[in-house]
Amino acid sequence: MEAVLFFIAAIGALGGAVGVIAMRNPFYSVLALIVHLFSLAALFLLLTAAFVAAAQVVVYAGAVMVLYVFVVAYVGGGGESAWEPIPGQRFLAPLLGIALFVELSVAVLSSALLALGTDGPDVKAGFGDPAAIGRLLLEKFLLPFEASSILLLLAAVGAIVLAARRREETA
Amino acid sequence: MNTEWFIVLSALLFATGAIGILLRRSPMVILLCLELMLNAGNLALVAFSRMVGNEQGQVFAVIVMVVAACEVVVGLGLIVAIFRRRLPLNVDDLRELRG
Amino acid sequence: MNFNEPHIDYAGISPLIALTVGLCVVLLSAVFKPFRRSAPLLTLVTLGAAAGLLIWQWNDPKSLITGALRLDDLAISISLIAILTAAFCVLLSLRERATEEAGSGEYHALLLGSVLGMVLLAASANLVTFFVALETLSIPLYILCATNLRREGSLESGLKYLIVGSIGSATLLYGMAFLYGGTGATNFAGIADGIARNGLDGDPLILIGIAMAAVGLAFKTSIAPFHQWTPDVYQGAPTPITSFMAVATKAAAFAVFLRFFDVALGSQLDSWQPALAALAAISIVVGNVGAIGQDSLKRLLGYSGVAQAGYMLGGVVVASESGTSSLVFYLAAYAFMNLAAFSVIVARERETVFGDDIRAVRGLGAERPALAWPLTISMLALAGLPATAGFIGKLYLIEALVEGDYTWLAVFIAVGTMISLAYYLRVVAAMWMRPERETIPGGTPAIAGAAPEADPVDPEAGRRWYLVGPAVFAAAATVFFGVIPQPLVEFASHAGAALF
Amino acid sequence: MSVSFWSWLVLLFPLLGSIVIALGYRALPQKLAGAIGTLAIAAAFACGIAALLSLLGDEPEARHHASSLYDYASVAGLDIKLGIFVDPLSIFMVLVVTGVSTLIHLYSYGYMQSDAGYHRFFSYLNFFVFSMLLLVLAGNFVLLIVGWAFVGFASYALISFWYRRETATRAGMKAFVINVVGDIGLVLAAFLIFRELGSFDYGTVFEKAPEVFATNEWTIVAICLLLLVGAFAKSAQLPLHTWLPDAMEGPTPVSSLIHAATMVTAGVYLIARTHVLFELAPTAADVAAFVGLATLLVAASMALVMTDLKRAIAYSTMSQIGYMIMGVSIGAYSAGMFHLMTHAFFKALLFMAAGSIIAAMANEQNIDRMGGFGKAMRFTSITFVCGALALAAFPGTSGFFSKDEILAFAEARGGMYLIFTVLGYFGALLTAVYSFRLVFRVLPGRPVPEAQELIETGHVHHAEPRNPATGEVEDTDVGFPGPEHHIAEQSAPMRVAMGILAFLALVGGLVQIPGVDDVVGKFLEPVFEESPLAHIHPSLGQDYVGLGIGGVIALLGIGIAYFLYVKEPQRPRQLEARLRPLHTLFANKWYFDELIGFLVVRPALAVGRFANRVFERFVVDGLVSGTEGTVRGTSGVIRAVQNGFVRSYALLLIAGFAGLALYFLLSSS
Amino acid sequence: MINVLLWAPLAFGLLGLFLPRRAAGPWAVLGSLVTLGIAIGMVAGFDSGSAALQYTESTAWISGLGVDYSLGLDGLNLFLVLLTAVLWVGGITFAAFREYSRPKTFYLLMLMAETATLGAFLAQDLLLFVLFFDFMLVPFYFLFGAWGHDRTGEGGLTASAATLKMIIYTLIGSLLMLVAAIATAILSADGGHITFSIQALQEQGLGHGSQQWIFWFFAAAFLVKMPAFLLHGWMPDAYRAAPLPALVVFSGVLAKVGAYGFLRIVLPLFPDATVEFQEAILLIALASILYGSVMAFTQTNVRLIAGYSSVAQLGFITAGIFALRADGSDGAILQMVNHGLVVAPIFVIVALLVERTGSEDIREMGGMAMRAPVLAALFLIVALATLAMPGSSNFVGEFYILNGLFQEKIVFAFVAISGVAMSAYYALRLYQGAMHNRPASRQGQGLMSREIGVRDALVLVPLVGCIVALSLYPQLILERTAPTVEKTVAKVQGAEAPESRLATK
Repeated sequence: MEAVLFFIAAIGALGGAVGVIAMRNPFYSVLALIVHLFSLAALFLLLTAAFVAAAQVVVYAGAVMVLYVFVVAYVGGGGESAWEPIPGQRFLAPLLGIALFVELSVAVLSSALLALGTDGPDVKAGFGDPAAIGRLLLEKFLLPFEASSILLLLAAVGAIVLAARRREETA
Repeated sequence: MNTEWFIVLSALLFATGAIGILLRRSPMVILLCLELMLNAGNLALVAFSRMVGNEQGQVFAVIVMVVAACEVVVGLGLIVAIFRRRLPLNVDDLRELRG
Repeated sequence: MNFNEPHIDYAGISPLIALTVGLCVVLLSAVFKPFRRSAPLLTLVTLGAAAGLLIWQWNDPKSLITGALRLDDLAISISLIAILTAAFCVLLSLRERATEEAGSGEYHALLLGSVLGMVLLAASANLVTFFVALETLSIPLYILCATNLRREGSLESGLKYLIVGSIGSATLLYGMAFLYGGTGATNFAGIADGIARNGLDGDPLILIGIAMAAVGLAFKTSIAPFHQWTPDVYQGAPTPITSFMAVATKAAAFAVFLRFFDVALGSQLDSWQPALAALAAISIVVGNVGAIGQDSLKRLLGYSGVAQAGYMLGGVVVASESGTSSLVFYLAAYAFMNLAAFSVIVARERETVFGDDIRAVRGLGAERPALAWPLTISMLALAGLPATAGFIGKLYLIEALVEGDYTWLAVFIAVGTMISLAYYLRVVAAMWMRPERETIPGGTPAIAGAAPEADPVDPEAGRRWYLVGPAVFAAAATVFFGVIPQPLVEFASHAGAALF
Repeated sequence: MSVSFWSWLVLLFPLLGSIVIALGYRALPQKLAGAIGTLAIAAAFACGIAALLSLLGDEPEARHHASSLYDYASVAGLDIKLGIFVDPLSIFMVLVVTGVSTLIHLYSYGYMQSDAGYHRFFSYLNFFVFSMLLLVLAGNFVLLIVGWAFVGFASYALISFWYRRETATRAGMKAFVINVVGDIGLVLAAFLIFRELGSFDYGTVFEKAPEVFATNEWTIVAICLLLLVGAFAKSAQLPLHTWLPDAMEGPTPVSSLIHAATMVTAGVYLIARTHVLFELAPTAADVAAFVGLATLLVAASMALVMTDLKRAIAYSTMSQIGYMIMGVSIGAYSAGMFHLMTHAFFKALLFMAAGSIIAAMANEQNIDRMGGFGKAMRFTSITFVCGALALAAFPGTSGFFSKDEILAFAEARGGMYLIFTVLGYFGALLTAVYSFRLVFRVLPGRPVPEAQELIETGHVHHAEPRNPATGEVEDTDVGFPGPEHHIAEQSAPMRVAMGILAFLALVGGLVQIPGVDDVVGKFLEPVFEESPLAHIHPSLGQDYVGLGIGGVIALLGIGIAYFLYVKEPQRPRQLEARLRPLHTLFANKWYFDELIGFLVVRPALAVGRFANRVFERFVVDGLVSGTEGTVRGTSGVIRAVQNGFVRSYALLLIAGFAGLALYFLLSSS
Repeated sequence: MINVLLWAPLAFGLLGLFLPRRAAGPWAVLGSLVTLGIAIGMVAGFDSGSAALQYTESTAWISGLGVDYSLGLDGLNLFLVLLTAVLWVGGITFAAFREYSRPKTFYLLMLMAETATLGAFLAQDLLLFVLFFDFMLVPFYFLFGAWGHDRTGEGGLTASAATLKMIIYTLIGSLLMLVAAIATAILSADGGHITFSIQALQEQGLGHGSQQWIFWFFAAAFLVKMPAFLLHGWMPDAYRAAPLPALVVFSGVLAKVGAYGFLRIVLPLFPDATVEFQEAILLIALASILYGSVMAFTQTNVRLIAGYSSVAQLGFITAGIFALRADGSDGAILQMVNHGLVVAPIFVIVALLVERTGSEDIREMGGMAMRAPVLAALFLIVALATLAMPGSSNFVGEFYILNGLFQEKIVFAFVAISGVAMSAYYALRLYQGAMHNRPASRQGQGLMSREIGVRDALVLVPLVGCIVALSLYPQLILERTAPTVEKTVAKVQGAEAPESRLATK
């Protein structure tokens, strides 16, 4: 049962990912990503990470993607030409991708860490539920938590700086 | 379902994202590919957190989401700015700086 | 629901608080008309306060907030360097086009944010903090690079930095994931025993993690072959930001480089030492050779930054106390040398139509000695000639390398330095000597001066106190620490003692 | 007053003279400068006499004194003091040198009067005398080398005295460089001596040498051969003689003093001085003797055909020195020194007379254009004849006795040394012929225009001064023996000098008449006391037989000369025609210059050209430009990779990561 | 005392910045004179008997790195210091009588260079030596580049390009030397407290293996500086570019620093390697002698004739040092001083010739002796000293050198001595070409030439005076040098080449 779910989700995630890079039109890429995100959330659930999954859906599919859609709509997602100006890029890029994949997998599969072969220990109920995460965020990871909030602020400021409509342009 | 599967999957996603960045020229799509890579990272984190049996990885993942969001925001902001400057939305055409 | 709040040492985090508060204040100053002009001042005050609080913490190392931070002398010294650089950046940004474009408040708030990130990064002792800090450092920089919105180059550099930078951090993140997976811990110490506990010495999982972390950090410190963003971004970004990036980012990134590799991954020394040494060698060659024949001074300094990063990486490679201290010393020296140079470049950029092209400093010796001497000193110092901090820095590094049995890398540094003369002295020659046979295709300067992009020329820029002052100060410091290095050596050796 | 005190004074005066004249080159009036120069040397001569007397004062075996002023350079076991060594030999040389020099200074006082470089001339001349005295008085090999080089320099300076003459400066350079070769020989010899004996000091060396060296051991032979290099270079022996004829570019008094009377005989002195070593290395001594013989004959052969008056005399000098070298090398020390003395007299005289004639010819030196000066310049001609007689060893003249003594000694020593006697006599014949060839060509016959003018007007012929070698017009403003130059007939000092020398040339030999008296021999005896060879004495019979033969040969030679150049003046032409190859060989100086040019000069220049055009450009600069090229090339590559495409940056980044990861995977345990 | 000596020039230079432009020259002259005075005083007060360091001064400088600020005088550097002081007076005085643009900076740099050079000679701390050794280049870089002559017309380089070439070339060596110096300290300390004091390092000693590469790193630095054969590529361009006052001191002193380095550092610190590589260095030295001489007599540019002759001379000096005998090294030191004393006046004379004929080509000159007898006489003395005329102090120097070589390696001596003959040729060629004959170019500036002026005489005559005085009494230097040299050479004679060590096993 679990395996079936995993494979469905995995295919979804992967399909989404491939869709992102395959779609000519950015708009479709965005949609593909949303698919990817949802299936990822599913995987998180399989990994008993309820809160993360939720956050995934809310933050990404909810907020970020909307932003994307707006921007794409604003700048207009013109498809790009098939012509590749950089010699060898077309050929090297997939090659490197595969190389990366192989290396990473080899690293994992050839690792002496036994736990990798397991589903992990049985965990008490409430593992990864909002309470647990919240506790961690306020205890152990208080500082990163605060820092990320400042980061958000900065990003917002940045977005304004970059995208705000200048007076003379309006004039 | 043992952890290796998840990690291998995430590796695959990571690679896919990388390939995407290398091949696509629209800054928006490149941003999406970056998302892919970060999400791959997240998947790995969560998977590992399940494996080692503590939630630290999950918290990390949550924070990564925040970070990713920030990057997206800034990236989109840049795209808008570039668009405002009436520059082509194609990273290959932004190569005044080189050599 | 039982919730035991973590113990918080407010004295310890007071610098962070200062920065955060300052950030907000500066940001607000943008909102209220009367305070518009005061943003730079407020920023300086904030930086001053933070620096003061840091110095107050000097020489009593402690872990903060459940081991998220480790505020020791390494962290403090690096943070101080970052803050100093930021202060210079504030001065250089006065009347800078980019500041007006972005709005003074936002601009300085972002700057402070980046500084905050650096302080966090220098002190971070935990993967999560590490990652967040790194992003807090970078994201404001992505924005700041692009703040000269009228100039295509500025936007381009911002985008390039963002894209490549994000790849870097994604890789780093992935590596962190592996390390976490291998050890089940996120704080550096925990990782160290995790490796030992799970018997993962030289295990591929860990090693790949290390590799990815190395890539991420190498990117931030612009080590070849992960350096390619450096020249472009340096050239495209507003010059004050470039100066800030060039020095502070490197410093902070190297600080965490040291901490992460020596504390968390110290046990894997044998596997990462040679790799880093090789990277160092590569960037020494690439940086120095690439800089030859560059006409844009900022670009030239970009490449030179790559080479210098290569030298500094040597301090990480040997993973020893003297290595660390030498690296810190070199960073401090590097700060002074670079800031002197950039201050002059800013002045000339505003004074002449040549932008940062080398022609902008032609005949400077006769025209503006007060600018020519600082630039000369900084070039000689970067080239590692004696009686400058640069020489002592190299000396210190080489000593560390030889002690650590990396003499071959020391020789590499020597050879690299030799090549570097070819471009550093070219700048000096341009200032003091009759023009040699130039390779510049005459005509438009490297930065195309098209109407909307051209910055306004300020013929008096070469006399402004806020440009000449920093230049002279930095140059003076360079010479001072070249002649009386002892104080700086003390400073650095404290930092070195923090890790070992 | 001790011997050494006087000897120091001997050195002092000429040096002072030289310095004073040099510094006062503006202040001193011309005549005064000349006077100072002459008097300085005269004073030196006087001191020489004084030294002689006080030397004769002490016991024969005690007649050697060493004295030093201060440590010149003595550390690390090298003992180099500024010291002199006085014994009969050096005193003998001092007297000859100062004596002749005094007279030549006197001559120059008149001869050079119209020369703009008058002060310079006397300053140089005094300096030369100082150097020569330093050479003969030196107390150790280093100081010897110093004097040796100083005379070389003085000779250079005086040869190229008229420095606007390319020919003169080139000749000077040639002389100097060849002499440096000689110096190097001496230096190496000194090193070898130091290595074997641990000292440069004469006393020590001569004392230790017999104990340290076995006869004909290679080291001692090497030492002597190296010394010979020096001796040959200085004394113009084959094959290092080529500079001497060219040296005639200098003013005539110079030729007469340096290149006839004194400097060129330094080699003879050297061999006599180091006879201790040479007797330990008979092989080397024989080499020297044979070279002397060869020089004697070759030079004579050239003297036969030279048409340039001064050069002809120069070759005769070479050949006479050949005699001396031969003499001292086979052990006829006193005889050799004796010939040195007499030769100084008559050869100096010949040059003076020649100078007077050349001046009258307005610097024309070609004897084919001369004639009839017998009537025109009586005094000069008489002295010229006296000199020629002595040179030709006419019975009774000084040359007659001195030359004969050498040959007789060779005969007495017997064995292979008879060769020297026989060929020596053949040389004597040639000598007689060429010396009187000059006489008969120049003096008798119908006066040439110049002579005619002199007879009629009493004025010396005026002509635009031209370089006899190249024929280009001289610029006389640097001083030049132009028409105004003085001939003996018109200048008392010149006459005095020539007169005295003529007298000495005729009767100088009477101090050494076999069986009658043996002044020189007795005087020098203490020096050569311990040497076995010095005790070989030809029997009276041998002596007189030798004298007889010598006399006959001299007369025969003069006769031949008379027959050829007076009775049948067309004969020489026919002879030339018949012996064409021989004549060309002689006339071209046996092609020695060409040989040296081919062996040394051209290769050196070729190397230089190669170094300059090829090596420097392609290797040395190639090193630079090569590295520069590679660096710039790499830089080009790096900048090409930096192509501005963010995607290719990303590519490189990921590639780098992949590489790094690969490394780590491979290194994983 | 010794500190004053070292820093006086720089101090004067800096003060000079606050004076009016016209005063800069005289002030600089004063500065150099003061320095000379101090130097003379120290030579006078020097205890000639002892081999030990005198006037020592030592304080910790960078205690963290074990670098001390320690100075001292002994037989090795005593007269080189004096030479430096003398030549700088000459160079600066010469310059002071002429117009130079930006005079203040010019003289500041000149005096800075003097301090740097003195520092290199005085330093008794390995690292301090390296530091000054490198720093010497900086002022000369500016002097050559900013006040030099462009030779693009003659197919040469611009001043800045030429000086860049020089800097890079010479810094190759220096930087490797820096590494080597540090390695020396660390390896010989092995684990213990790191010190750079030359004395201490001598006592600690160094393993044979590490000596080998360190030796070559140092050798590289010194050989380039001299410059030695194959490493002299920078010399022709730099010499043609340099402004003459700077060139006077540069050629007169800086080359010696290299040779001095061998004596001060290489011999005592790396004795085994020294013995092992003796032949190698000797070969280089011989090559320099022959090549330098040959080049010297084919050149037509007077600067280059002098330049290549220096190559040959330095070859002799090196050969003398690497005879590894007391007399060889004594001669070498004497010869360093001598060569400094002759090459400086030669360049002054060259300057005068150029002013008179407007050309640096010897073929354009000639016949000058007529109008300028005094100049000719001075030139003649210098030329004779250059060719090591017996009786000159140079001869004594070469005699000692060659004697040392002869007793140690007879074959090398025979080859080396051929250089003497060649030197005779090129020195006289230079003299005659300028002073004798008629100028080949018939416009004949040579004829129009002026006599030497009083001002230039003020520079030239004292220098020639030094030459003569030294020729009369070379013992002056030798006796003060000998004790220290004995000590230094003894170190090497104690050492043995590896093969012999194997033999003993």
